[in-house]
Order: sequence, then C-alpha cells, then structure tokens
Amino acid sequence: MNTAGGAGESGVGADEMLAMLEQMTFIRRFEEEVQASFQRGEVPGTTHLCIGHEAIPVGLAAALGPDDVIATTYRGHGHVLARGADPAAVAAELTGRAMGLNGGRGGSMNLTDFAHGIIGSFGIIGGSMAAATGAGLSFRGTGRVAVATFGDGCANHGYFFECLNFAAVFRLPVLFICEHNLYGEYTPWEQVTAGADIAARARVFGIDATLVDGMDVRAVHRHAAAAVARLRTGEGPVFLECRTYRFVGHSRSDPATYRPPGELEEWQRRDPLIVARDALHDAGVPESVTGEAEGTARERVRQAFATALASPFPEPAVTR
Amino acid sequence: MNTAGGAGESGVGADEMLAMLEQMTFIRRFEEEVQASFQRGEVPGTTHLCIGHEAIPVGLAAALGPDDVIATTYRGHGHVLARGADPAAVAAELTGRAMGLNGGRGGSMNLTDFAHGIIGSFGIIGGSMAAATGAGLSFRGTGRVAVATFGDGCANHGYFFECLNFAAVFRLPVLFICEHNLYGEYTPWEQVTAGADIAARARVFGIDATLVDGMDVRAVHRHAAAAVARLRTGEGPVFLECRTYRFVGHSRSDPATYRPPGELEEWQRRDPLIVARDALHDAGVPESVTGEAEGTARERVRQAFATALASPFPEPAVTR
Amino acid sequence: MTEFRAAIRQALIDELTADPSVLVFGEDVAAAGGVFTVTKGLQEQFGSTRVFDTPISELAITGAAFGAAVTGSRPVIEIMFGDFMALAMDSLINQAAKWRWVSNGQTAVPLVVRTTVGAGARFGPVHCQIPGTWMQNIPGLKVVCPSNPADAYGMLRAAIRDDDPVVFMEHKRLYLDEGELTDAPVELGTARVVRRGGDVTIVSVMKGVGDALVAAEALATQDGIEAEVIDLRSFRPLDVATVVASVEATGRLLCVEEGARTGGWAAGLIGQVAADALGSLDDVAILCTPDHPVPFSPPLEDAALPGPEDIRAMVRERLGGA
Amino acid sequence: MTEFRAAIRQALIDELTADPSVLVFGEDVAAAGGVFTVTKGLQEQFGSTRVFDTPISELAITGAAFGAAVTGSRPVIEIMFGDFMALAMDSLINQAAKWRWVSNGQTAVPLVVRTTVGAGARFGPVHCQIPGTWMQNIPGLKVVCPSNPADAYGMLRAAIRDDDPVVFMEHKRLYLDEGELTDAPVELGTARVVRRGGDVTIVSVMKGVGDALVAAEALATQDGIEAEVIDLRSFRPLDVATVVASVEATGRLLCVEEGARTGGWAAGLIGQVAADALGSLDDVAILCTPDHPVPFSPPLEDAALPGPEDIRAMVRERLGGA
Ligand SMILES: Cc1ncc(C[n+]2csc(CCOP(=O)(O)OP(=O)(O)O)c2C)c(N)n1
Ligand SMILES: Cc1ncc(C[n+]2csc(CCOP(=O)(O)OP(=O)(O)O)c2C)c(N)n1
Ligand SMILES: [Mg+2]
Ligand SMILES: [Mg+2]
Repeated sequence: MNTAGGAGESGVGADEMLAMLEQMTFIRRFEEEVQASFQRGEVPGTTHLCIGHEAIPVGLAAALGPDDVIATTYRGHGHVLARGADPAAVAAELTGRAMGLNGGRGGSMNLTDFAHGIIGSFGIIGGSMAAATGAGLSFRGTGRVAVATFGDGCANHGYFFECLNFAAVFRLPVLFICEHNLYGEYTPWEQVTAGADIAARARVFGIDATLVDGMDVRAVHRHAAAAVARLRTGEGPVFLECRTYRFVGHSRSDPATYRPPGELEEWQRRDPLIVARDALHDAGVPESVTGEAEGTARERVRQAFATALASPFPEPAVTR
Repeated sequence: MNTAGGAGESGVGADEMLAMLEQMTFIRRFEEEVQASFQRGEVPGTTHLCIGHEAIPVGLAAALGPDDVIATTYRGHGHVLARGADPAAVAAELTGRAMGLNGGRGGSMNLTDFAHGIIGSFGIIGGSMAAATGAGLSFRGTGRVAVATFGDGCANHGYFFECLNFAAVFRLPVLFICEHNLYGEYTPWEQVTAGADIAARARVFGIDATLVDGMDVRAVHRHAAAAVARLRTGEGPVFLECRTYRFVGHSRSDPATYRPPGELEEWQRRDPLIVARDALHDAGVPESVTGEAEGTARERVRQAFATALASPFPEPAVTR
Repeated sequence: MTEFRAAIRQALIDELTADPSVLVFGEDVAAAGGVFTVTKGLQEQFGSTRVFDTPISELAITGAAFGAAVTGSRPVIEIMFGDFMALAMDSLINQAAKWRWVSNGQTAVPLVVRTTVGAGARFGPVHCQIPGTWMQNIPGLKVVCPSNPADAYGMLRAAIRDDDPVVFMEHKRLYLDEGELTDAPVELGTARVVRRGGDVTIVSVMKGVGDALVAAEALATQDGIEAEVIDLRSFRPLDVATVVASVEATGRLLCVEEGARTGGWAAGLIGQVAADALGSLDDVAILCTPDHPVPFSPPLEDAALPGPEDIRAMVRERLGGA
Repeated sequence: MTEFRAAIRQALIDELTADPSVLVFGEDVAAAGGVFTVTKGLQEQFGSTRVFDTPISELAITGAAFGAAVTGSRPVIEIMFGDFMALAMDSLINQAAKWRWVSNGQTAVPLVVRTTVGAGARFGPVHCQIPGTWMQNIPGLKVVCPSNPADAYGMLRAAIRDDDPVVFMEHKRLYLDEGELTDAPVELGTARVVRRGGDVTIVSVMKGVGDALVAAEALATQDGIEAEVIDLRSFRPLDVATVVASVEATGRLLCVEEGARTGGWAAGLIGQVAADALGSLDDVAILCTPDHPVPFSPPLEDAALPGPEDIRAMVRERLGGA
C-alpha cells in the first residue's frame, strides 16, 4: 500500500495519508450533519462535537489493531467512526433509533460498540480513564492495548490521578490520550489547572508522556504507533497530550463567547484537514486526488443519516 | 525566653527546644498509655498511634498561631495534644467518656476540638486535606493558615490531587504536611506509589514542596515556620513531605511482620526524642535538665488517664 | 411572574447580599453563569472571591465546602448534574453530615449543594438521575426539592441559612416554569398540601407535583374523583405526619416517583405511613419508573416516565373506576 | 464447622480455582490477607497477577473493576469498609450498573464488590455504616448480604458467577460465627424463611437475623408467641413476595434494621408489601437505629443498636402483650 512519495517525516505513505484525510473529512462532515440534525430537531438532547479534533481519532485508529479497545467520552463520535463502527448505526443512535449502536438507549454520550473495540463512550469525566485502566488489567501479558481518551478538564479529576498511578504501578498496557483543547466547557484550562502542561502530571508517575501536535495527523499517528509498539511489549502505560482545539462550542448551541478574539481563527489556520491536504500536495499528490475525499465523505454521511432517519424508533415495553 | 546556647542550626533556642522535647516525650508516653489501655480493654475499638512521628506534631504546633487550624487523621493524637487540647479530654474521648473531646461520640479516629483549632481528625483518607482546603477558602486574605496532615498512602488518593490543584489554583493559605512513614497499613509505599518522592506530586501543581527530616523536630519546626510565614502573605499553598517511621504497628495489635529485618532498629536510632536530646546535650544543656522531661510526661499522662477513667460514660438517650 | 431558575438566582443574590460569609462555587457557575444559566451575573455582582469557577473536581469541591463551612463560611456549591453526586458523596456522608453530631455540637456545617436532576430532556442515562434516594438514609443531611418558583426561592434561602448540610435538587424540566415569589419563610422538611380533595391522596415531588395537579383536575372534572395532592418537598427529613393526616381523611395513597420502585422514596414513605397509621389505609399504590436506567431515545424515555395520564389511570384503576 | 470469614475465603478459592478470569484486588487484601484476614493466603496460592494489593484509590479500584469486567475478567474487589463505598459509587452507579442495559446487551458486567459493614465493634461513626441503602435504588446493581457462613459461601460464589455487578456486604460482627457449608446454589435476590411461626413475621438481614432468632426463641418459650423469621439476604433485588407470603399467614410484620428509619430498607420493604398485600396487614412496625450517626462510646453504641431484647419487647408491645 505504501507507494512512493511518503508524506513527509511521518513515515506515513501517501496512500495511508490519503486514507486518513478521507476519514478526517468524513468525521468533519458527519459532525456538521449532527449539528444540522440537532438544529432540525432530529438529534434530541444535546451533542458534543469533535470538529477540530479529527486528527486525533484518525491518527490513533490507524495505530491500533482490531483486538485493541478504546474508551472515549461524550466527545468521542470521531473515535467511534474511526474505529470502524457503522456510520448509519452511529447516526441512528444519535437520533434515538432501534438500529442505533446502543439500540437508542444511550444516545450521543454513551456510544458503545464492542464489535469494533469501543467499550464505551463515557459521559462522566474520568470514566473513560478508569474503563481503559481496567481493560489494561485484562490485557496484561496478551499484547493487547487499551486506550483512554479524555479532555484537559479531566486532568483535574481524582479519576485522572488515581488511574495514572494505578496503571503505572501495575505497568498496564494503557495508552492515555489527552485531547487538550484549551477549554473544559466554558472555562479556560489555565484558570483551573495549576502547574505547567498536563503531560507533566503523568510524568510524575514515571509515565512516558509526550506533547503532541494534535492538529497534525502524522504526528498523532507517529506517536500513537510508537506508543502502541511499546505497550505491546508490556513496558507500562504511555501518555500523549495532544494539543488541539474545538472549532465549535462545547455543546448544543454554545456560542463560545468566552474565546479571546482571533483565537479560533488562529487555530483554524492549523485545521487538521488543511494540514493533511497541504502535506499531500507537498508530497506531490495532486488536488484532483485530495479533492475526492470531500465528495466521498458527503455521500457517506448522507447515506448514514438517510438510513438512520428512515429506520424505526425502538418500541417501549414498560413494566413498572 | 530564648536564652543563650541555641540548639544548633535550627534557630530554635534551648528553652524552646527543651519545651519541644518535653512535648514529644509527653506524646510518646501518652501513646504508650493508649496502647496499654487498649490492651487492658479500657480503650475500645482500635487505635492508631503516632509513636515515632512526634517531631512532626510538635515542630508544627510550635510554628502555628492560635487562630490557625489543623485537620488531621486517625493517627493525629499527637497533633491534638500538641495544639493544646486537654489531655484528660483526649484520654476521655479514647475511652468513650462524656467529658471526652467529642463527648464520646467520635472516639480516637474523630478527635475534634475547635477551641484549640482542631477542626477534626478524619478517618477517611484524604478527608483532612479537603477540610483544610476548605478552611483555606475561609481564610483567604485573613493571614490565618489551615494545615492538613496525612500519610504517604493518601498520596494515591483522588482527594490528594484534587485538593492540591484546588488549593494551588486559588492560592489558598494551606500547609500540606505529608507524614511519610513508608507504609499504608501493611503495604510498603513504593509498591503502590509510582514515580519518585511524594513532594514531586505537589510540585507538579506549582506548589512549593520540600522533603523534610521528620525525625528532627528542629527541621520540622524550621520548615513549618518558614511555610507559615509565607502562607500568611497569601502566596499560595506549601507542601512538606516529612519522612518518618512509626515504631509500632498500623493499629491495635498489628505485629508489623511486613517490615524488612533491621528497618525498625535503623529508624529507632533516629528516634526524634533521641535526636532532640542529643542536640540539647550538644548545646550544653545537662542531662539532669533533659531528664526532667521524662518524669513530667509520665505524671501528666497518669493524671490525664486517671481523670478520664474516673469520669462517667455518657448517658444514652435513644429515640428511634 | 418569575421563572424557577430566576427564583433560584434571586435567592442566591439575596443571601449573598445579606450575609458576606456566603460563597458560591462550582464548575462553570461563575463566568458562564451555569449550564442552565441559573447563576448568570452573580460573579459580576459579587466578585470572584465570593463567586467562582472551580476545576472539575467534585471531591475537592464538596470537601472544600465542608472545610469552609466549619470555619465560618456558608458555601453554596453546585454539582452540575445530580448523577455526579456519586463523586461528591464521601464528603457529604462521612464529613458534612456527621460533624455537628460527632463533634458533640462544637460546630455547625452550613453548606448547600445545588444539583440539577431529573429526566425528560433526552440527556440519556447518566445525566438524569435523582440522587435524593442515595442520601435519604444519612442522618445529619437534609435533602430537599422544590416543585415551583416560590418554593425554589423560599427553600433555597432556608437551606443557605440552615446550620446543617442541605442537598438542594433542581429538576431540569422545571427551570422555565413561572410563578410568584413571596417572602414567606419555608421550613425545610415540611410537605405542603397543594390541592384539597377527599377521595385519594397523591404524593409527589418536583416535576411530579405538577403532573399530579393536572391529573387531579382531570379526575375532578371527568371522573368525579377529588384528589388531595401533597408536595413532599423533602426526602429528608420526611414529613410523614402531613401525609398521615391526609390519608386519615382519604384512606387512599398513591405515590408518584420518578425513579425505581426498590429503594425509592415512595415505598419508604408508604412504609412509614403504614407504621404510623395502618388502620387508615384502604389502598396504597406506587407509580414509578421501570427497573432499568433512563433511556435516551424519546419514545423509550417518554414511556419510562410517569405523566398525568398514568397518574389518572392508576387512580381510576385503584378506585375501582369510581 | 466453618467460620463466616473462612466461608468467604473458601468461596474465593473455589472461584479462583474454577475460573482463571477471576481476579481479587483491593487495599491490603493480598500480602497481608485483609484487615479481617478474610483473604489470607490467596496471593500465595494464586499468584500476584490474580490477587494483588492496590493503592488507596477507591475510584480507580472500582473503575478498573468495571473496565476489567467488560473485557473478559471477573474482578472481585474489596472496599475495606462500607463507609468508603461513597468514594466508589460513581463507577458502580454510572458505569457498572448501567452498561449491560445501556449497551443494549453488548456486554455483561461481572464484578463483585466485597465490603465490611455494620456497627457494634466500637469503630466509631465512619467505620460502621451499611451502604446498602445508598445503592438500593440503582437499577442494574445487586446488593446482597449474608447472615451466616453457608450463605456467605453460596452467595459469594453466586455473586462471582453473576453477570451483573454485585455489592456483597459482610457484617463485621459475623466474621467469627460458625456454620456448615453446602454446595447448594443460592439464587441472589431471594429471601429465606429461617424460622417458621404463625403469629408475627420478623424480617432482618445480617447480624439482625441472629438477633431475631434469639428473640423468637424467647418469645416462643416465654411469651407463647411464634415468630416467623425471614432473612432478606438482599437489598436489591428485594424479595417482596416471600415476605408477602409470610404476612398473609401472620398478619403482622416487624422489620429490624441497623440503620435510620427514613430512607431505610425496612420502611421501603413495608411500603412494597403494603402496595402488594395491604389487606393482609394487621400491624407493621420498624425497629431501627436513632436518627444520628453511630456513636463510638460503648454505652451509646449499645443503646443505638437494636438487639434481641428490643425485638422481643417490640413484638410483645405490638401484639398487645399476647
Ligand atoms: C464528573 C463530571 N463532572 C462534570 C461534568 C460536566 N462536564 C461535561 S463536559 C465538561 C468539560 C470537560 O472538559 P474537557 O475534559 O476538557 O473535555 P472537552 O469537553 O473539552 O472535550 C464538564 C465539566 C461531567 N460530565 N462529569
Ligand atoms: C478512603 C479510605 N480508604 C481506606 C482506608 C483504610 N485505611 C486506614 S489507614 C490506611 C493506611 C493509610 O496509610 P497512610 O496514608 O500512609 O497513613 P499512616 O496510617 O501510615 O499514617 C488505610 C488504607 C481509609 N481509612 N480511608
Ligand atoms: Mg477540553
Ligand atoms: Mg503511611
């Protein structure tokens, strides 16, 4: 698959890079459709989109094997899709349909798909870290890897520290991925997070922890692949702090007025889709080829939502 | 009070040092009497003695003012006594008497004496840290200081990290004192604590954190006094990791068989009472003077327990 | 007319104004004014020493509230969703609830935990629970839950002035309800008869009270049944006496609970009524949610939650179609 | 004859032997064998990958148990004292209890939380609570509590084999009780009639069952009253049917609870019995602990805890001195 013309220093070939661009584009369009569906009233409740974060799920998924598992958060649609869950079943869960991943029982904050190694999306901050830590216990000595994703806000939670210490003490094969997007809901991270970067908090447990450019899928992939290789040998947990940004509000109709002027625009210049596209062009892949991702993504999203919305709601069967 | 002949580099004068030796000796004898009373069935339930730790409560108390408060643990008898609680009321609480600090309601794990700035002893690991953190909120801008004491085992608890971060973020006047005695119950600390020393865990929050010789009351006092001075200026929390050792089992009749041979004896050579006595002798205080501490301590302990044991139990008044 | 959420804000403003020892803190309560905008504007008005945003640290928030409460402050904290109370309970159960009694009265523990509870907003199974029952068995705690703006205002003020820790639950489907506020003090732990009727007593809390009133109107106009409706207002203390007094007249008791039957307040209330006044009871019934988590999908969630029609149907069934 | 704590150890040994996916971990459970020496020797026998000591991290222990349970392990964890369950509840309530249902049956969650509960050992107010009621209202959880060695053995084996999370409470004043073990399987959630009698039904759990039996003997020999004694064995599921069947014969129901009245299992059980069989009830009563924390001082603690004499007195009072 890895044809000539690698996409730069990442060690990722152009074909693979193109596939990752496609996946990121797909996730972006999927999330946009979630928001549009939410505004149309088709997605009930609330939503937490990963727009801006796409390099993380995609770079990570490419580094995992089919037996590895991931525990993610309410902002985990991208991970669920990147791991290979049926997009129609994801859309169906978000819209409360019987064919949804969880049969409509969980909704956007609880997406679960064991068949694709998604042991859960967790609505409680820290829950994903604990779930992956426990999976790490099951996986000791097997070569399998458990991944937890979580946000910068989670880095102030008891779960965070207890799980890091626990995983370090027992040298569990757990990859901790902090998706650091500068905000926990409406609160800037520096305002509630003492000390320096979050990776330092992992390092204090002797955990190998690295700051990663979360807007560059090559960087995420490279670090995730190295981490996974290391984890398979049983050397204990690895922590990656991926710096990223959400281009949208925290949830639903949050207008994100807490952002300083210009911040969004600055990060948008490093949009992971643009970074990947530019890298491909630099590597000689023509725009006619990279441009195809767009159409494919839109069509897949359209189909997923069409299938979901045409499918029936679950039948209540209440016994009190 | 500070007469000629200071007791070495600590800046503590001989009189003050002598007073600290007396207090440490008193706490030692008090705790021994608790154990004897427990074995005689006069102290019901369980006990957690601070034998070996005495330099910490005594060095700390000497650095605090009357308006400062402390939240300690089930192993906090020494702190309660050092802060000036009536020893008879402490003995009475341990023996379940009406005149006990808590009227007999709390027992050894819950000693509370607001009149002497003891807002509580906490039986739940981490509880003392949270209580002191909250007191720090009340004390912002007043110059008052809140102290938490806790063990090495607490350093793996969610409370520990959340409270350190919380106190650091709001720059609360809280002095965190880890009484690191190498064991949490029967488990050696290195076995369950990843990374290097515990102070490093505080430093990661930007907290000023120092390793202190917890067997030397001068060192504890010096660091505590410096910390308190700093805290009164509103510069945010301070953390002291005091290395110490408990010369007895964790509780009740724990024979402490988990200790490697020789470890106890090695630490006993640095018994805080011996360290203090030697320092006084080095400073020219004669043995005839240091020897007096012993008799005074024994007599105070005798009186405290005699008063307590002669006093009535509380009257139950049950309405169900 | 004042919205329920504005009533809460007003109570906070009035107590922050009246007593400089009152503090308000929690996740996203200050700059952003809360996820349901209940606390909007408080930080501007009272400054960031008294109203502030915290890290996502439920243990530290609640534990710090305890420590602050025993050293002269009157903290009002927010645990964003009631489901997260599980992370905060140690401090409430093992410290806040105990300290006044265990210290033999040396200290009061005047803290309030505000938390958003309840289903019906499509938030799925971990953003909709009602944690009142989790803490109903803890001596030393008060657990209260208003059903209307006036009570929200009066009870929150009473809670902040109370010397014991109070868990104050706000049902998210009430936030936009409107009503008049009054300065009449509310004694925490007292139920209130919100509708008089002689045929059956319906007891509920929060959202269920409005549902019961709707059902009662339908029963009166269409079925000729006069229901007495009681707003319990508090899980702990539990005002058994007010319910007993009603049941002595009606003989029939229906408890409507948004929660599961086993371990719910409804069964417990009936048990206490039975222990005190078995002879007055001709019939008792529980209308509750099914024994599984609250589902996300709208038809599933709607079917799981008892509404006015379910209440009416159950009363008719229990009264033999009277 | 086997001690209660040995019965628990035997159940662990048998399940560790039978199923390599069973893990045992918690604070001080391995090298030291537990603070009540319940797990002594297990690490030597099964190695430190399957039986191990953890940091003092109740959140991580319980959360890791969840993660392990959904990925092929069957963890049996220990939360040293029931009081500390407050620190572990988030993972149990919001993850373990929910995941089978919320995932639409994609996974089982086979984990067991063992925890030591109950008063009477002079351990003071935060080492004696019975957290069963804190979790009794959570669908998806089982909360069980043996009263004797045979049940301790049978129920723990059943709990480990159960596909749902089970909280397994061990009353510290039962650890030294002796009895015969059997291999008869115990179905979790079923109550057991431990003594037949036609005059009154006494229901209790754990330590209270023995107390009720002592009271029943005294009532029979000295008061001519035949009490039926039921060991509920489980807070959730709650076996209302077995109690109803008994009450249909006796007409009288006394529940003996080591815990406060409001929010207790006793009131809730009576409420459910009333909802199902009001007509069968001639009298109901609750014997519980006072509405304050459990005191440390021996005379205070003794007075707070219901014992055989209190049970006998209450039955005599309720049966009009019959
Ligand atoms: C234990 C807990 N506390 C609070 C919340 C409410 N909450 C949901 S998302 C969020 C912010 C989380 O921020 P971060 O971890 O940075 O993740 P992000 O949303 O930025 O991806 C909060 C406070 C929660 N879900 N769980
Ligand atoms: C939250 C919690 N978990 C467990 C315990 C049981 N326990 C009591 S003391 C102790 C060991 C604590 O060790 P450390 O913090 O080092 O203090 P030390 O006893 O050595 O002074 C444990 C596990 C507890 N009291 N609270
Ligand atoms: Mg964030
Ligand atoms: Mg220790």
